[in-house]
Amino acid sequence: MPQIENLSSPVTNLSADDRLAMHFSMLRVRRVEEGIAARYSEQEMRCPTHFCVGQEAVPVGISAHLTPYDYVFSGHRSHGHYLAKGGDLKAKLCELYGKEAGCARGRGGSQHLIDLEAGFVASAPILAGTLPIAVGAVYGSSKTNPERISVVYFGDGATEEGAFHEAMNFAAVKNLPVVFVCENNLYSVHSDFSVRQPPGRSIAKLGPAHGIKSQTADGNDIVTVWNLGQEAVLRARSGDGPTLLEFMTYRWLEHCGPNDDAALKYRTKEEISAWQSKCPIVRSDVALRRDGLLTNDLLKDFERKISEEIETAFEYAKSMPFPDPADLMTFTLPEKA
Amino acid sequence: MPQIENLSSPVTNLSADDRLAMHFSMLRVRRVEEGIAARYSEQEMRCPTHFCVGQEAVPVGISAHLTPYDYVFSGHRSHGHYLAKGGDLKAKLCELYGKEAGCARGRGGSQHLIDLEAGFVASAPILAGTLPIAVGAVYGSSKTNPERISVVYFGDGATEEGAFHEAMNFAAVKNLPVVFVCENNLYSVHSDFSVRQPPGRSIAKLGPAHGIKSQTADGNDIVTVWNLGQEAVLRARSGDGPTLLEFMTYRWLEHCGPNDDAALKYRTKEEISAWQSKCPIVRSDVALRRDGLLTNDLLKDFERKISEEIETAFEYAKSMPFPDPADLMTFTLPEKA
Amino acid sequence: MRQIKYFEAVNEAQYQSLEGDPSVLLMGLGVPGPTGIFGTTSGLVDKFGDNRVLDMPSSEQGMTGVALGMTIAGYRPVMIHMRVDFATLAMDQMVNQVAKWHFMYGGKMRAPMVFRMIIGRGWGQGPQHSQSLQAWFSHIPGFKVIMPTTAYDAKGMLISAIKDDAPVVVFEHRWLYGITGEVPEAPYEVELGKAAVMREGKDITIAATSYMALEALKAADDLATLGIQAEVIDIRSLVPLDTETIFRSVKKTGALIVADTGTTDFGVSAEIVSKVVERDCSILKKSPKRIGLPFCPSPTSPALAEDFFPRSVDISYAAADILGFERSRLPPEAETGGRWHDTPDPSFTGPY
Amino acid sequence: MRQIKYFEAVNEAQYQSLEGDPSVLLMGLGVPGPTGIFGTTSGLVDKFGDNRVLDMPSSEQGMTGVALGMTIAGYRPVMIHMRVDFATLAMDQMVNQVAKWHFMYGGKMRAPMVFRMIIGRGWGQGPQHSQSLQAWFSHIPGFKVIMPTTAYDAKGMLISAIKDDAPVVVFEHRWLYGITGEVPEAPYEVELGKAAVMREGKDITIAATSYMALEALKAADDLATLGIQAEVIDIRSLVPLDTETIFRSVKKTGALIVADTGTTDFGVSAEIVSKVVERDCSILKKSPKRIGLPFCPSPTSPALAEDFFPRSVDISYAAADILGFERSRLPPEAETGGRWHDTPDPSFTGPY
Ligand SMILES: Cc1ncc(C[n+]2csc(CCOP(=O)(O)OP(=O)(O)O)c2C)c(N)n1
Ligand SMILES: Cc1ncc(C[n+]2csc(CCOP(=O)(O)OP(=O)(O)O)c2C)c(N)n1
Ligand SMILES: [Mg+2]
Ligand SMILES: [Mg+2]
Repeated sequence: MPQIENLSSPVTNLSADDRLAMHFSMLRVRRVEEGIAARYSEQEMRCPTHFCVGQEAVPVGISAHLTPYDYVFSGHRSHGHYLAKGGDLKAKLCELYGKEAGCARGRGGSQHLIDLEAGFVASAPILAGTLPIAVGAVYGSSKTNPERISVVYFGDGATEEGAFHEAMNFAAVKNLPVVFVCENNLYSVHSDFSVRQPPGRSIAKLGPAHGIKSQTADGNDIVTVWNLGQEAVLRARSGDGPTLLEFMTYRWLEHCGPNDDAALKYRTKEEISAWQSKCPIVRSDVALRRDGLLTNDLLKDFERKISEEIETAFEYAKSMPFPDPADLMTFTLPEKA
Repeated sequence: MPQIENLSSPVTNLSADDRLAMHFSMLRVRRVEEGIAARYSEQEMRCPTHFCVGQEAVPVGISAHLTPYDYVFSGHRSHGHYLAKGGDLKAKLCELYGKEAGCARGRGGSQHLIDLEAGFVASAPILAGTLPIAVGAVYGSSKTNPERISVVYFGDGATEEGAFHEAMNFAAVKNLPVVFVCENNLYSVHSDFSVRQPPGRSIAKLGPAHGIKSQTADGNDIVTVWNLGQEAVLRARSGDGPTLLEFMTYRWLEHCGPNDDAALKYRTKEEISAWQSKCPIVRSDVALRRDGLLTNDLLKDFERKISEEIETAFEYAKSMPFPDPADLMTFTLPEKA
Repeated sequence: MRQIKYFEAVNEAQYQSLEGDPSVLLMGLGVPGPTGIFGTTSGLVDKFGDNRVLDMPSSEQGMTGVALGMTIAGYRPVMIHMRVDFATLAMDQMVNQVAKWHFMYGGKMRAPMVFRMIIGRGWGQGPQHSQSLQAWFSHIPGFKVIMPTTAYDAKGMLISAIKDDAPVVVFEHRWLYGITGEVPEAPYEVELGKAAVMREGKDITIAATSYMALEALKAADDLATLGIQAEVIDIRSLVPLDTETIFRSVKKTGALIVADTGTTDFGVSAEIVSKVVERDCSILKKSPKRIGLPFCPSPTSPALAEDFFPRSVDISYAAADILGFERSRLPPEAETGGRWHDTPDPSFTGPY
Repeated sequence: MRQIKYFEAVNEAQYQSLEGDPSVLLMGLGVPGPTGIFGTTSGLVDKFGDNRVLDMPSSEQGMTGVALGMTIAGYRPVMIHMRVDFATLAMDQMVNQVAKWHFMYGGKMRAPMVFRMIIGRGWGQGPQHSQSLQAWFSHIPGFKVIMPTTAYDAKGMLISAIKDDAPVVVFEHRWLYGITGEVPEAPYEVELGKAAVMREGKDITIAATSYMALEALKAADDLATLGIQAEVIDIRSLVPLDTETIFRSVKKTGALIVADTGTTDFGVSAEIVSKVVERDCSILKKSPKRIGLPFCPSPTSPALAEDFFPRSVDISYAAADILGFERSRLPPEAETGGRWHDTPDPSFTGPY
């Protein structure tokens, strides 16, 4: 059983209900990932899939401040972002199975999740690709709906793309309500930070250059994420412009796929277990119990609810039909609206 | 006669000879531009040409610290960079006239000046295009020649391209001997700074984000440029990594072409004449006379030398033959070396 | 009917689109600026404000993403690149996102955008400023790609493009801007995806894009002096491509020249030739020819550019070779007044 | 002779190039990493160090410029993109700088670079990860563009490409990596710009690129069961294109199928068809056909991908249509063991 190194940071104006809801949400994200992983070797989900196990706190802590009306964008590792924002689980699993009932009608797969009703607008795997799109969406909408904000998630690797700076520059020029959320998990595939970014680099240093308020923080502590999320979202909603948040976190599984990858040796076993000992869910669990909010019974209840939902969703997804091959070309050009 | 607002900053370890040589060099750059402008309407130099009148101090103050062995790169507004680095005047004019004796054999024109012997490696008009190339060149050469440095000139507009950041990031990762020199003349073609970059932006703020030492300064004062150039070049040569220098300056003529463009009204007459009153050559002239270094006779001598060189070079360029049309395809793919 | 210049027709199309639909906006480097993208955007910022006629940072990649993002909020952006060469910086956003936006989310998203790409030739634009990359966009499923030649089409096709829910890439040749055509004042649409027969003939088909269609008309004039009747087809739309019109013409004439503003090799004329012969190669009585840029970068020197950019003589020579008569029988090329052909042909005044 | 897999041949070509010339270096995301770009770079960093086998930031545009810059200092970089889709971010540097570098400075500069672009298909790679953009690079004067199909060519052509002073874009199909071929151990060069006749025949010419050449061989097997002798040409090099070999074959067979891994429309097969008919369209007794990706983005669902990526049956059906016999006479497609064709054909083991 790994050691818990850090407990949660002090709880501010966060209600007990919200804390429990976030714990539930993190657990749900984790269990869904585990559910996919358990079935992945059946080779029925035939698309590259990037798991977010270990990184659940960031999307959950941020989404707590968002409404379905707000825009969220993501990249290749989008599962947590999608679910935490309220993306439909069945539609997601159907998408992974390549089914017509998938959220992108099977055309996109794991890397193109979308749920417009939940305000999960788009995800796409080209690094930094959705950053300027997130900026443009809210630039458009802010002309008439100043209260809507836009959140875009991306990894540390994506910040090496020029488009990241181009997006930040324009967000700053127009002082837009955007929250840029970087999940810095230290690696881009198997490449260490040091071969990609200068010594002493914190991603949070890149924002102020563009006049953007920025902060770096523990991304495995749900309360920290919630606190910074609150500040950034409030700043955006009150017209005070964009924020860049860097959350330090860690991917437990291989870059793409459901397996452990310690055998590849690009990171040490020690590093992996040190980070596993900072599991965001365990830390939340400990803190909630400390504050008398979580009991074994409640947790059992959570787990049962989640597992029922997941089982039903997988059954549904497996049972649904594939797209009709005759529809191959259908969405190349849109029909007249 | 415009008012001189600023005199030159205090002269440090800059010798009298060097000051005069720089004055001569600025004057020469200016007179060459004027020579081109005077003949441009003959329509024999048939290529887009970006004049650097008003911006002569930057290339001259920087080049004073460089040897032909050092690499210099530039963009579309490269005439001053080329001449100050020792680029051959005749070859440049032949290039503008589209002649085979042009520095790029007439293939490139004004926007593709090159003089390998002078270490003026390449210029090209796609914004920020030569920035990563400058970084790569010295990354390559520094493996065997740590004393060689690379300088790349660009405008404020070019810093809006993601490639600018990508180049800075890599220069920082490898701690390379690069001096990034931004000539901030407030405009990108006719577009004001404010529609392109956030309020309060100084280009010099963009370097530190990448861990790059940066400074902004008066780019119309040759001594200031020389001082900052010295520091940056020394830093590079001693292995202490890249520098970003932002020099505030002003383009007197239209964006592209030899004419005044006050009629376009994207900038006020007052602004133009305020900047003309900060003419780098006049300011140098005043300072040199103040310090007893420049006399009317000496200046006359300078002007005569320059004008003779220019006249000869134009005669030469006009007299030289065009490329043979049969050679149109010649340099598409290289012959075996 | 009223005659105006091509650039005015483009301007009017945008004016009327901005006026008719508040979700339309224009963006690009210098779009609201004093020279107004060769006059095609002049005055629009005064009427519609800098929220709808916007300048932007020189961040082609990022700003393409921003424009795509704006479609999510219901806008229909028109992004303008002074030269298509600058759009190469935005290829990821255009090709990986915009073109696939509708498809990859299973039809849930739309990208009703227009990209006005300016191409050109001559006067020392040189290697990085005079490419003509329509073949690239035509190769990527998800775009419509059009090249209006006349002022009439410039207006009508641009209005259609702006109304279209697909991303439409419009190629405008700088040398067309000064040319006149009959253009109705009221807004109108020209259907995308149809070629236009500019001149009928029975002896040879010349299918051409953009400015090359005018060169083809001139070649047809020259051929007519020898009694040869060339049919000139303005291709107008590359995606969708109107194979039918071209095929029907070649079936009649048995001979085909395709003339394009871009590099010939792996270019759009190859697709047109292939579409014809794939359908029925027996209709070609003679081997077809393609006219376009030779396989080298664009040289700056006028002495080299002279032979780089094809002109009407190149088309009529090709016709001579196909039809088997001496090139020397063709009328000599008219004097241009200057030494080089690197400015627009003064005889192309219109109306077309 | 020794048989090794394609990925090992690529690895060996780089090993020997790094060993033989200190100016050669490899760079790209994950190049020195533990999975070694599908094994093609495995072990090289251990031998040559991370100064010559380098990882890089995910800055495709900037790092292409950096690599070009290194040529100034005498290096010959090989830049590797795990998927050609990622190279779209580097189009400006590749097209505006690298391709024109030699030309636009009047021959004074050279860009001896290699770009290894990995293409692929199947297994849900989806819209942004399975394009095949060889037509783009082939359209830009200044590049050589090659697509080695066999392990032998993978090694020999890559060694030639690294020695070539032109920038060479190499397309490697992921599904070829596991396929075996006879490959000499010593370094050797295979001349760029020559097609290879993989199988002789007199009834129909099938010219194909990369993995499609293997599909063509399989189709030829199927056609042979009906006594039809198909000639299979491995195009190998798009620029320069060996029109001569293809033309000679079509002259013999009178029938042509071109099969490519990319989108058919405005793709490389159009150029090949055009080159043939332009030279002499009378040699075609039947209308030619092109086999490639249909005009839509690449779908992720296996149910859609199944009909998106063409297979040998598509080629033999095309042959049936051209030669005028019933498709039903062809042998049925072999079982794959799985439900879908989205993993490499298990019958393609080699040696080729
Ligand atoms: C433009 C581009 N280049 C390369 C890739 C390949 N790629 C996919 S994910 C990835 C790693 C990105 O790292 P990071 O942004 O830190 O996200 P993480 O996977 O760590 O969550 C890379 C390089 C890509 N998708 N897009
Ligand atoms: C990628 C790209 N986009 C647009 C242009 C068109 N362009 C040429 S010069 C220029 C202005 C650049 O401004 P700046 O970098 O400040 O240089 P300045 O002209 O002021 O010296 C622009 C936009 C270009 N050359 N390249
Ligand atoms: Mg990461
Ligand atoms: Mg400027």
